[in-house]
Amino acid sequence: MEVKGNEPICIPSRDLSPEYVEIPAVVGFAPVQDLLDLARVNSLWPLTFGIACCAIEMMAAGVARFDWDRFGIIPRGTPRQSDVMVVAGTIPHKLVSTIKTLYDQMPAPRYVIAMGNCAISGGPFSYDGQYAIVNGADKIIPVDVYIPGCPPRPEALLQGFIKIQTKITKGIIDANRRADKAARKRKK
Amino acid sequence: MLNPKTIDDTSIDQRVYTLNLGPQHPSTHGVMHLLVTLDGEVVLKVEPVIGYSHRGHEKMAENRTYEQFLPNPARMDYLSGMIFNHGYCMAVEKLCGIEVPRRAEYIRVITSELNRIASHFIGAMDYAMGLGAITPFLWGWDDREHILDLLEGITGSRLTYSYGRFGGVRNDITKEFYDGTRRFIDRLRGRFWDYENLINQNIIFIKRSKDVGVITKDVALDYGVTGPTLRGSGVNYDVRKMEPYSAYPEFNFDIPTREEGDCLARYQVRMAEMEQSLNIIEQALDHLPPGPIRAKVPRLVTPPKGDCYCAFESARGAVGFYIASDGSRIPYRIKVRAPSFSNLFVLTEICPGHFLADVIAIFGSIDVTVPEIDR
Amino acid sequence: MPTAEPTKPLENVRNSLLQVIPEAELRDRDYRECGYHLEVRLVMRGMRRVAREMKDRRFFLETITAVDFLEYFHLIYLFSTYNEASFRVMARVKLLPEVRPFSVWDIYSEAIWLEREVYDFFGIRFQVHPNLKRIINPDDANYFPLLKSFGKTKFTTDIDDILC
Amino acid sequence: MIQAGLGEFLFVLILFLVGLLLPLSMVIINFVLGPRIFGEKRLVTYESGMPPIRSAWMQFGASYYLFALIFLAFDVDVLYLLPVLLAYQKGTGVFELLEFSLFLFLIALAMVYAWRKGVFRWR
Repeated sequence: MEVKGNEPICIPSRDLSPEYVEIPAVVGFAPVQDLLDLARVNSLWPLTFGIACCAIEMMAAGVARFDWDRFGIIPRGTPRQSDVMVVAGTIPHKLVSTIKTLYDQMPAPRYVIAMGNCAISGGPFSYDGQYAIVNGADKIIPVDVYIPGCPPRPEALLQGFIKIQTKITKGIIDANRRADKAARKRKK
Repeated sequence: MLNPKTIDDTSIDQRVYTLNLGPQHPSTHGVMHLLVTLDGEVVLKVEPVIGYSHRGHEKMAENRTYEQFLPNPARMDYLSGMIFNHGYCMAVEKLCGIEVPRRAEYIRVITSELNRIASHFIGAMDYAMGLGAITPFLWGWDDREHILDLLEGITGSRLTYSYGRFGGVRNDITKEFYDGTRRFIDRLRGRFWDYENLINQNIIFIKRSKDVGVITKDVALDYGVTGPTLRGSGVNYDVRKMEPYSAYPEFNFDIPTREEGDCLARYQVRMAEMEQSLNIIEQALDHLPPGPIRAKVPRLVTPPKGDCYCAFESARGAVGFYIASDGSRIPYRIKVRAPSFSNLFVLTEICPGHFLADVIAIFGSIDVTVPEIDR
Repeated sequence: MPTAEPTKPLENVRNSLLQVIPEAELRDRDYRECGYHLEVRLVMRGMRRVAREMKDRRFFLETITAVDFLEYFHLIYLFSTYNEASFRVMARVKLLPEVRPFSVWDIYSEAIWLEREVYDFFGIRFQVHPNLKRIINPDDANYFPLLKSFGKTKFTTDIDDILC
Repeated sequence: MIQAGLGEFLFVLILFLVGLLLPLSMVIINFVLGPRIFGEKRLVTYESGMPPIRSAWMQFGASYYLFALIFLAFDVDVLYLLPVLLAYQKGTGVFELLEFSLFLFLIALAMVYAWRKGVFRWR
C-alpha cells in the first residue's frame, strides 16, 4: 500500500460497488414487505464489534441502566446472526480488510451504524498528514446512521437504533403518527 | 504432549492447527488478535498480533502544542482516562517546573482514584464475564455508572476526560460532587459484601481461576510486568508508593498483593485495590485544603530544552510519559510507556500448556486495553 | 517513604556500571527535575553489558524507545527496580542512521517486542533478532512513521543536541 | 380391518410430513421474502474477521469423540422423559418416580465410568 507521508491519505470515496447492492426479494408485495420490516425493526441484533472508546459506551448502552434489550437488541458474537454492524471507534488501515470481511459475512438485510466521530470522519485523529487511520467508516462500507460524539452517550446510541428503525420502516411509523396528530387537530 | 518449542503450524502432524482469536471476538476486550497454535484443546503457542487500534498518538504529538495534545492521553487508555490526563499534565509540569497548588493535587487524587475504581470494575468484571458469569458484569457496570455520574458532574464527559490543565485542574469540585462521593463511598463499601458472596466463593469461578496462568516473579521481571498483574505475583511495586507523586505521600494506604500469581490472585488484588482507593478518597475528602485550583501558567506552555520521564500508576500498571522538548511550544518527541504492552506479551510465556478456555481466562485476568498498546 | 537521595543503592549501581563499561559517561541527574537518577551515555557496543548488569541487579526493562535527531538517533533504554526505593537508570545510545544495534532479547524477553516497535516506527534494524518485522503498522507498509522526514512535523530547525 | 390396522399408523405419517414440511417451508419463505446479498467474502468461513488459516477439515483428537458420546447418553435419556410421562399415568406418582430415577441412575453410572477412565482430563 503506497503511502506518502506529506499529502493527506484519502481512499477513493466509496462508489456503491456492485457487491453491496442488495438484490430485492422475489415477492416484492408492499404490505408483506412492510409487515416484515416491522418484524425486523423490533429485533435488530448488533454485531459485538467495538474498536475503541466508543465500544465502552456501547457496552454501557447494553447494561442495566440504559438497557437496549427494551428495543429487542441482543448483541451477537458472529456476523452470521447479526443485522446491524456498529462501527464503534477509529478505523486503522490494518482493520479495513477485517471490517470488509465482517460486513460481507453478514446476511441481508443489514445496516451499519457509524458510532462516534472517528467512524464518521476520523474524528480527533484526522489531520493533514495522518498516516494511520481511514477518515470515516463510509469510505469502506455503506453507512446508514451516523452518531456524533466522542464518545457519544449511550442514549445517543439508542437514538441511533431508533433512527435505523424509522429508516427500515421507511418512516411508516412517523407518517402514521403525523396523520393521527393531524386528525386529532381537525376534530378539535 | 507435543513440545511447544519445536512445533509450528506448518508441521505435518495434522492435529496441530492455528486459530485466529482475532480482532472481532467477544472475549478479546477490543480488537486484540491472538494467533493460537493448538493441539486439540491444549494451547501450544500464543502470539499476540497488535496494531488494529493504532491511531498514531506519538506522531500527532509532534504536530500539536502541549495544550492541543491534552485530549489525546485520555483516549490512549480510555478506562483510566483521568489518570492518563493527570499524568500527562504532571509530566509537562515536571518539565516546566510548575508548582501545583495543594487543593488541585487533592482534586486530582480524588478523581484519579474514582477513575481507578471504575476501571477495576471493568477489568475484574470483564474477567468474570470471560468465565461466563454475566451477573457480576451487570453489577459492576451498574456501580460504575455512579462514578460516571459523579465525574460527569464536574468534568462533563463520561469516559475520555480533559479535566487536567497544566498547573491544576479546570474547575473546582461542586457541593453535589462532594456529597455524592461521600454517599458513593458508603454505598460501595456495602456492595463489596455482595460481590464477595456472588463471585469469590463461587466454586466454578474458583476452580476456573485457581492455579491458572501462574506468573512467577522472574517471568514478571523478564517481561517488565507492572500493576495488579504484578502485584498478584507477590511483588508490591506500585508507583504511587515507590515514586510518590502528586498528593499521595499524605495519605496512608497499603498495596494489596497476593503470593500465588494465578488468575484468582490478580482478581483479588483488583478487588482489594478498590477498597484502598476508597480509603484514599475518604482521606482526601476529609483533609481537602482550600485555595486556588490552578497555578499561574502562561496560555501556551513552552518548556525549556531537555527531556523528562514522568511515571505514574494507572489501573493497569506503571505508565510513563517520556517528553523530549526542543524549547518550542511543540514537543519534539513524546513516548508513552504503556503497561498493557508489557503485560500483554507475558501471554506468550505462560499460556502454553493450558486449555483454550484458560487462555481466554488468563487474557482477561491480565486486563489490557488495546488502544493503549497500539498508541 | 519519599525518595530521599538513595545514595546507597545508587552508588552500588554506579560503581558496578563503571567496572562493566569504563568507557561510558555516567551522569547523576536530579530525579525531581527529569525523572531518572542516573544517565549512562555509551556507544552501542557496551549496551549488552549494561543490560546484563542491570538484569543481574534485578532491574526490569521499562521501555526501549528512540528519538530522531535527523543526523543520528538516540536509543533510550529505561531500567527501574521493583524492590527498594525505586530509582531509574536511563541508558542513552547514540546511533548513526545506518548502524544496526545489537538486540538484548536474550537478556530481557520483553525486548523482542519493544525492539520490533522501535524498528516499526524508526527503521532501526536490530541484529540477531528472532523475527524483526513490523508489530503495529500494517505489514505491507513501506514508511517509518516517527522519522522526522516522514509526514508533517513542526519542529524548530536549530536542532543541536537537545540534551546537552 | 386392514384399514383399522393402518389407521393407527396415521400419526406416524403426519409426524413425518410435519417434520419434512416445517424446515422446507422456512427455507422457501426465507428465499422468497428475504433480499439477498452476494458479497465477495460471503462464503468465507468466519474466523473473527481474518482469513481462515487452514480448512476446518482435519483430524481431531479422540477425546472430542468420547465427550460427544457422553453427551449423547444424557441427551437420549432426556428424550425418554416425555414418553414416560404419557405411559405411566395409572398409579400414584411414587412408582413412576422410582422407576425413572433407577433409569437415570444407570446412565449416571456410565458417566462415572467415563470419568474414572479420564475422558474429562483431555490428555
